[in-house]
Amino acid sequence: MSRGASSFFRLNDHGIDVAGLRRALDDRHCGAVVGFDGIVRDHHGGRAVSELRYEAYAELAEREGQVIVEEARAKFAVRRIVAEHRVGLLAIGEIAVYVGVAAAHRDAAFSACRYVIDEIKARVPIWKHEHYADGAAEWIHPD
Amino acid sequence: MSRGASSFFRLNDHGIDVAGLRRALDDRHCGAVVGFDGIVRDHHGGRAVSELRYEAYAELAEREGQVIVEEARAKFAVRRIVAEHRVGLLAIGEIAVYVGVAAAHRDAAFSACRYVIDEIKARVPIWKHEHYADGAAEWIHPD
Amino acid sequence: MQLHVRYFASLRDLAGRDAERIEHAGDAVSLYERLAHRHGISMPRSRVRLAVNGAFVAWTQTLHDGDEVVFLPPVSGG
Amino acid sequence: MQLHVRYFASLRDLAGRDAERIEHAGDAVSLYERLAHRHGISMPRSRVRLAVNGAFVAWTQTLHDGDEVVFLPPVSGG
Repeated sequence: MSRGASSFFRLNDHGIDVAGLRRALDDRHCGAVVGFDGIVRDHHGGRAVSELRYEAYAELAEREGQVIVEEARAKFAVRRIVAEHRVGLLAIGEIAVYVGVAAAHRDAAFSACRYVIDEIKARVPIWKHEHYADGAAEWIHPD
Repeated sequence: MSRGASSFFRLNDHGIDVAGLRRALDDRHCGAVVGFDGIVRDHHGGRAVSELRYEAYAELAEREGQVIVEEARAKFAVRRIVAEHRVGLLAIGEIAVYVGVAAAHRDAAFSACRYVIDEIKARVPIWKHEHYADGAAEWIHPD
Repeated sequence: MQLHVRYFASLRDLAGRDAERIEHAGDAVSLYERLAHRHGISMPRSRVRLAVNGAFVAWTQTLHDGDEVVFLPPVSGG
Repeated sequence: MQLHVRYFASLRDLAGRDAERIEHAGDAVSLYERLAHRHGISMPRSRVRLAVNGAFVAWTQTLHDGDEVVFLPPVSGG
């Protein structure tokens, strides 16, 4: 298996298996794994949220996500990065995104995990459609 | 249950159940969970490591670990922190320490997780006895 | 030239469709202005990114017959 | 006064025991020097932290009869 094959970003339309992704990070040379779970909260901007829908421009999202993962591997001394982002309808408490990083040392693992989630949020063409408890719904397009 | 009861540091002499600890972080108000796994590596300082033993001054370790968790809860906008550290004999690849933090937002979750693991490593009376592939063994007492 | 335009998120809701084929002779800027006017899209172009054939490109990118053109409103994944 | 001294990690290996009871009239500094000499502990006191009755304390802490005294070499958890 090539070095790159152990790191990836991909979309997920059925449910993120954090335990399975975590196993993909196992590596005898790694002393540190940092994982980030982004979870659907029950509120946003003071409004009660009932559920979310994520929509992606899939081809570009997976391409851009993979670019971000490769950037992080170039910038930080890490061995493996796995990242998945949900699309479709999500309930409160469901995992919307997972980023896991394995590295020899924790400093690089923390930095790379933070980099990947920050860049995903800033650059990957995925949009959140929030459904509120009062029946309204809104696309989130941050300024 | 008091607010404090959902956050803890404790020693573990049998095996860290990351999935179970992760479930203890579930909280409808939290959008971010950051987890750190410290794992027994197969090498240290250029030497091949075969296994490790962690020894703790248990009473003080648990007290100091709890102090660190409470410091992090005071410094950062987080809701729950769970941390466990193994004692006893560990094989390569076993989890030596887990720190999980749940927060409304990722910035606080990353900062608190990093704070807790850094302070555990600096302050909690736990010592690593490294066993090397060549049969030697050494207590690690960092400068 | 004929272009294949795809819409996502709020722009899809406003356009009332996922995609459309359109004959267009100008550049991407004039295409956005034309389609924004047609579909009542008020989002200023400064907030929109352009993708052509599945890659981010600058608004100065020359369009070609058969291109897939996507106007991307600000993203909100994570 | 009688003190209960406990040892951990390399200090335990050098002392050849987990703990011992000792009669001592002085302070924690003189106790460490005395026990380091007895057990061949070469670690300078500047690298050692002191705990009394399960809490970190300064080396100037006054000891009392029955205290549990622990000399903590640099820690290496995590």
